[in-house]
Amino acid sequence: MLKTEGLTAYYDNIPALKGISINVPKGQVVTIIGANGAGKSTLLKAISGLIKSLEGRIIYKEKNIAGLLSNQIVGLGISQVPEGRQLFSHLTVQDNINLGAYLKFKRRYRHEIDERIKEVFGMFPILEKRSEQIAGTLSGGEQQMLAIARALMGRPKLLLLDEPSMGLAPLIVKEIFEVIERLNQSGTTILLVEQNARAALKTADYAYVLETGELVLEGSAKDLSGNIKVKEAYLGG
Amino acid sequence: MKTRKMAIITTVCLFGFGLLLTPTMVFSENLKVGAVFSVTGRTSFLGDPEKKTAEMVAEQINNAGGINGKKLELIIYDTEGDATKTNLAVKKLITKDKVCAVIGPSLSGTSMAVVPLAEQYKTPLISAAASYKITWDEKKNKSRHWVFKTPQTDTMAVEAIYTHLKKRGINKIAIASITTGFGKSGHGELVRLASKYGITIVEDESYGPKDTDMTVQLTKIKGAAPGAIVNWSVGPTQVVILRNWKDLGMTEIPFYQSHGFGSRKNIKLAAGAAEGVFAPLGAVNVAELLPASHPQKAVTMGYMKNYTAKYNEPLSSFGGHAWDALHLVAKALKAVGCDRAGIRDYLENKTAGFVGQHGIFNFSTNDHIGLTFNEAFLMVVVKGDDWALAK
Amino acid sequence: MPMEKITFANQLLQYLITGLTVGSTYAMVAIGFNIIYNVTEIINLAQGEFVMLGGLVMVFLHVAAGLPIVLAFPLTVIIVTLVGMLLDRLAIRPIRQPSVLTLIIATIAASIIIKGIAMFIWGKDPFDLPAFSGRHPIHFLGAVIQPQYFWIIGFLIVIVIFLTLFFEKTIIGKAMSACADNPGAASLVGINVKRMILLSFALSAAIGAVAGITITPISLMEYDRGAMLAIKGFGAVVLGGLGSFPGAILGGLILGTIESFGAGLIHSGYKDAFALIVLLGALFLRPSGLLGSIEVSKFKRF
Amino acid sequence: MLRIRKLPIIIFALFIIVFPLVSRLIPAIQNYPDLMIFAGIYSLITIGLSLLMGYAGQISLGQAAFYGIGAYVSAILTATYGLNPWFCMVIGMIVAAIVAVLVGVPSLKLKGHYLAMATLAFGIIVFIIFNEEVEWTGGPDGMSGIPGLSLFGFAFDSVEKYYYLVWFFVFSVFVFTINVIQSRTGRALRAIHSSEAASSAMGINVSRFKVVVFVYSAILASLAGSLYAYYLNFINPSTFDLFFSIKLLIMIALGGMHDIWGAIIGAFLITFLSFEWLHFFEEFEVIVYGVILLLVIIFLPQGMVGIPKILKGLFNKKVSNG
Amino acid sequence: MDKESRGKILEVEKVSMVFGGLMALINIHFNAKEGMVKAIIGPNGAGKTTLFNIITGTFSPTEGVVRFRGKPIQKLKAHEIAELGISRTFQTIELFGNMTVLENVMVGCHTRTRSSFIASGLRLPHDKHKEEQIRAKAMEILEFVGLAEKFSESADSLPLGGRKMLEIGRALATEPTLLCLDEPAAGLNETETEKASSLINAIKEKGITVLLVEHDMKVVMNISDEIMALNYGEKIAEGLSEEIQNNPKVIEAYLGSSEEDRA
Repeated sequence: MLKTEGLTAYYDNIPALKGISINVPKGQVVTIIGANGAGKSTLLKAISGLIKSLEGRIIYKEKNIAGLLSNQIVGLGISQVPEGRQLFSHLTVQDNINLGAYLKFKRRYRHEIDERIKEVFGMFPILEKRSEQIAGTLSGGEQQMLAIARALMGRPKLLLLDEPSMGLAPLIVKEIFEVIERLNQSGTTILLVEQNARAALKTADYAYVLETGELVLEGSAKDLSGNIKVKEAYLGG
Repeated sequence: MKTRKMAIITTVCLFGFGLLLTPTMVFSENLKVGAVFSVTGRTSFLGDPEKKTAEMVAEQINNAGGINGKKLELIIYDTEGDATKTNLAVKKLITKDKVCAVIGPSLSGTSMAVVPLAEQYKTPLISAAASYKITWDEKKNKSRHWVFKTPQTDTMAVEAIYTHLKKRGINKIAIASITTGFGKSGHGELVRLASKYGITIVEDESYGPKDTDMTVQLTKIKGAAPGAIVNWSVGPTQVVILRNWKDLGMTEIPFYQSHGFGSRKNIKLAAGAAEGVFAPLGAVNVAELLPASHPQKAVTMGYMKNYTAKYNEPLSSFGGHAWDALHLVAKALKAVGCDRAGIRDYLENKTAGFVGQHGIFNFSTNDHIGLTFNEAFLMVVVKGDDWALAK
Repeated sequence: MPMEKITFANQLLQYLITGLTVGSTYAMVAIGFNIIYNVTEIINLAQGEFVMLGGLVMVFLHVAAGLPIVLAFPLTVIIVTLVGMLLDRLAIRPIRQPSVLTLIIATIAASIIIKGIAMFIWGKDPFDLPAFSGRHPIHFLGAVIQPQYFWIIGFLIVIVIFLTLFFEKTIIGKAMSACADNPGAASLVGINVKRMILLSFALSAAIGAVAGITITPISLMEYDRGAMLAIKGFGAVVLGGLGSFPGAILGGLILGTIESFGAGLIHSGYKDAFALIVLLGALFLRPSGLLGSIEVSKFKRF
Repeated sequence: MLRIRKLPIIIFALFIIVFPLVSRLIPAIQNYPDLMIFAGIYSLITIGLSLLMGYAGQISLGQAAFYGIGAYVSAILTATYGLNPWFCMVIGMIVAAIVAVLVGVPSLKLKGHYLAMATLAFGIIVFIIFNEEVEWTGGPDGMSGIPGLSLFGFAFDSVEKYYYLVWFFVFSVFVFTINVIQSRTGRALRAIHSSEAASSAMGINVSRFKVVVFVYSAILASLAGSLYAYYLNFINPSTFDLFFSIKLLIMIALGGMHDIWGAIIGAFLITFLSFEWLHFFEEFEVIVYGVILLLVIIFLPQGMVGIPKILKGLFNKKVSNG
Repeated sequence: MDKESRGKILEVEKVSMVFGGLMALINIHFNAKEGMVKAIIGPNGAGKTTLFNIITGTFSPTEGVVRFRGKPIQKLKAHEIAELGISRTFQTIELFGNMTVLENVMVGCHTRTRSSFIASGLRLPHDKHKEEQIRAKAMEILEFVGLAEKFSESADSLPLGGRKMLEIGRALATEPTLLCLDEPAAGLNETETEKASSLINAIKEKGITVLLVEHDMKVVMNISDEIMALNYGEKIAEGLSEEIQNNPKVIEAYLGSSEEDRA
């Protein structure tokens, strides 16, 4: 579904990614693990169009999308749940959710949107309770759910998740991963960046290991969980 | 990326260019006269006609063969009405451009900022601003040696108005004035001279230069029921207050404007509200109304025709100040050449009876204003969208 | 003297009416500030120039070129709107590292340029525009009102209702607010942030033009009026609370009324100072303006 | 790390000393020392403002008021009461400091645009007072008869003498300010700019530091105002209006606000642009001024002090590409 | 100091906090003994950070008393509390990004030094000498948290792990006796997490009391002596680590039922 070929990305003329080639097959959960500052988030940002100085190609449905603007990329069915949630914190929960379907609103698919809102509230009942609250006042877990809900409003074919479990309580982390699994089962392809390598490898089908902007290892999630090097570096022995 | 780089280089070059952009000194035999007017900025209504007039006068003099065969070179700097900028400009005119004399600045404030320079560098200065303090040193109680001025003072305008009020038997007035230098200085004179003319001020109001509505001030005035309103301002406010005056149904109370009302543009802008309004104006504003026998008839008519022909806009009274100043300097230059002390002495002693736009000047050792209110002002009234001499 | 005597009560009523009418012009400018602020969190100090342009372009089209008012009005709004869009394209969008200060300076620079060009085109004299429905004042309990003021207040009400509905009820309005909140996230849900900013500049320029057109018949208009209007509008918007449309109106009306009563009852030379002292007092007591939400202001950058 | 680099400061000092001597030899720039006096006076204000805005991150649109307070206190006390000018200068600084405390304590609790509006309002109120209290200040026509400065019988009565006096003050204030920036105080200020929450968690009394810097900037502006009054022997309110406050802001932005050098460069550039160089453009002067401002903001967001960095960047890129 | 307070460095008594009608903390009562590591756990939004903000003076509690070494501090401002010896880190790292690593720690030394505006402006020799001392002390602390080599880099350029360490270092520079760490391991991978744990242990060994908010139960179990669990602003359990881990209320609200799922 999504492929990158020799992707290099720059921050202030310094390369943060060096020739990354990954493949995300349709219907799978692919995860990228690695240390802090390895370039995991940069990779997601490059795919979703938030980073402009790029070299290499990003192939989505046989088309190169490198260089497109982020708002155009959303239109193609790629939604990102950014690191740190990035909600519209002074708008209400309902507004945040509505804006997730911004492009659909523009095309006047009112019916489809209502349906989608129902679905999303079904997935996260707590959000329906808080729908009139200002998003910035939600707790961390609720904010993360709202961020996912907002991304889902665009009915993405490919969902990019950046550190969804960061700073969340164990119980919530569990819930979030359950949601990811459920989404995947309902046909959404997922590219997951996670610090919590153990949980990520458990959920994912395939995994890449990133170190200082370069791919050092890849393989099925199962293989990698058993890999000694990975164990040492990311799973704490 | 490339255009950005280019633009950065251009920006840097612009500054470099600025550094190099220092006027080259050309040694010339021209007679240099410096001028400082507030051509732009909030008081451009003064400096703009002054600059245009000065340029026109210089051109006329040079077309007529110059002064004793030499060209009159006019160096004009814009002060933007700013004291600092005026100070710098006058110092530059005196020390670097080495002019024979300076005319301007346009405002009392900026004039006061350069008076010490004229004295310090011993250069004659003919100011185009109103305040009597410009030429009169209050501490030493005598005229400043090097400083003259051509406009009528506020004192004269106030005297003209008060005399007219007395004639009509009005002795209770209300004042409205703008909070700028023009208004404040007029206001000061109105208050100072009131008792001398037996006039009581029953209400004293003011407003800002960018105010859009003076209904409140007029309502207060209405409550005090004065015999007349005297308004001291320039710019759009003097028109807006007239409209408010009419809207409030106060036309029963006679309205006197200051000499700043001297342009027909104002009558037009008032859209009918100016009917019946009095103002003390210089001969220059009402040239065509003057009887043929009037001594200023010829010069004012000439100036009006030339100015309107050249710039295609109605005359304002302020340009006349520059006309008077530059002609006075030219006269002195013709007699004594580029000799600063000589010019000063000539102005003080030999220009008596000079017929200018704003009156007939008679400078003397202790009078560097050279005008009295009787000849400086005519009381006019708006009638049928034009000026008429008031009785 | 045949003229009827004015009572103190009449005077007070006149102060109130004048204060409200002058305040409504401040409110018009304040609303323009809010639109751009709501999308970019920038205070566009060139807002006053839109008002000035609205007045002068209208004078040019209606008085000089002789177009009828129904034609000249929309045409003026369109021209000023285009200027607003140019302002965004040429002065705001090219800035790579926006901070409050750089943006304030950029808008100041733009206002200097617009003012300079206006001076070049129209000269330095004030211009008049005929009032929309004559100049016969309306008398009301001993006080008078210019008919033109009903136009100003009418437009104000229409604009506020339109804007409140637009920002509260439409998805485009919400999307515009989202841009101010978090531009990165906005583009991640498919909002074209740059276009939204352009739209906000267009909208606020259009409203500035309407303000200019409606106030010129009362106060005349000249090239350097913009700065003063901008300052008063800025005061109104801050007093009311940045970003709040009802706040902008409340702020404008309060400032206008204080000025008017201050001038009428205390001292007219200090009327601007009274208004500003009240403004300061209000800010010290409520640091986010009268109707600004403290809760929301915590999540704002500027 | 902000370490003092001595070389630029020495070059700066030498430049100050040599400049009038050189300009005397070149007719085209012989009036430049006069302009430099004003550049110096403005530098005093911008140095304080740069510390306040660039380092402590607090915007002030009312700095002209303190400039005016210094000028008017000096003018009134000398011209009306005949006191010693140096003494009046100190009184002016004390008055400015007191006003700064009174205004700063409540205002500096405000943020962003609200702080901008509060300081703007303060500036306008002070301007209105200068304008309206005609008996004290002479109103819009201003005050004249302000004496010049002299020290032990040595009068600073020529352009060159006053030039050295002003730049002596600028240089001292500059060095003093650089020292402050590199001290505990300077670190605390930059910390406040970066995160107020973290600063107070580190034990920094955030509101006190903001007020201290505000007072310092007010004192410098007041000093500049006194120097202005004694040089021109005349002052009027329009010198101290809102537009001057904005001009100061422009100086800081143009020079670069995160560097004290930027304050001086900005003051220098604006003085020369608005008083000398742009004269060439006559009626277009305003437009050219606006365009230059816009170009600098767009292409040199760090101000003029950012130029070496950009040049270095261009150079490095060329090297790595080639 | 009365008898009861002895050995208790921090006492929180009946503290409640209301935000716009919302009860963020309800009648919280707990204390921390000198030299121990006390962890506070609970789901997001349970009020942990609010509690930290009250202890460190960002907010004043709506009700209740906070005592530090027997002295009530709930009315004091943040910088005054820092001076008394309570320091903290932030959940959303709040470094001084425009400064170098070393300068960040030097700012931390602020409370323990004095210098007047004028003295530093005149660069008096005394002041100069003090600066050198601060520098040396800051380098020492950087050594301790393992960032000495990066002292001249800008704080923003460090990776997340480094920034977290630097925040702890900066807090240590204020010479606290009570250190409040808000999620020191969030966003770190397991190796980095282990480093953080051992750093906290080293801090404890220096005799500094640590108050710890953390979701990573492995960290919590490894280093804390006591645990308090919050849920919806209320204390649901308090005690030794093992007790809490098996407390059914805590499991239900926070940990989830299955041991093996814990990540």
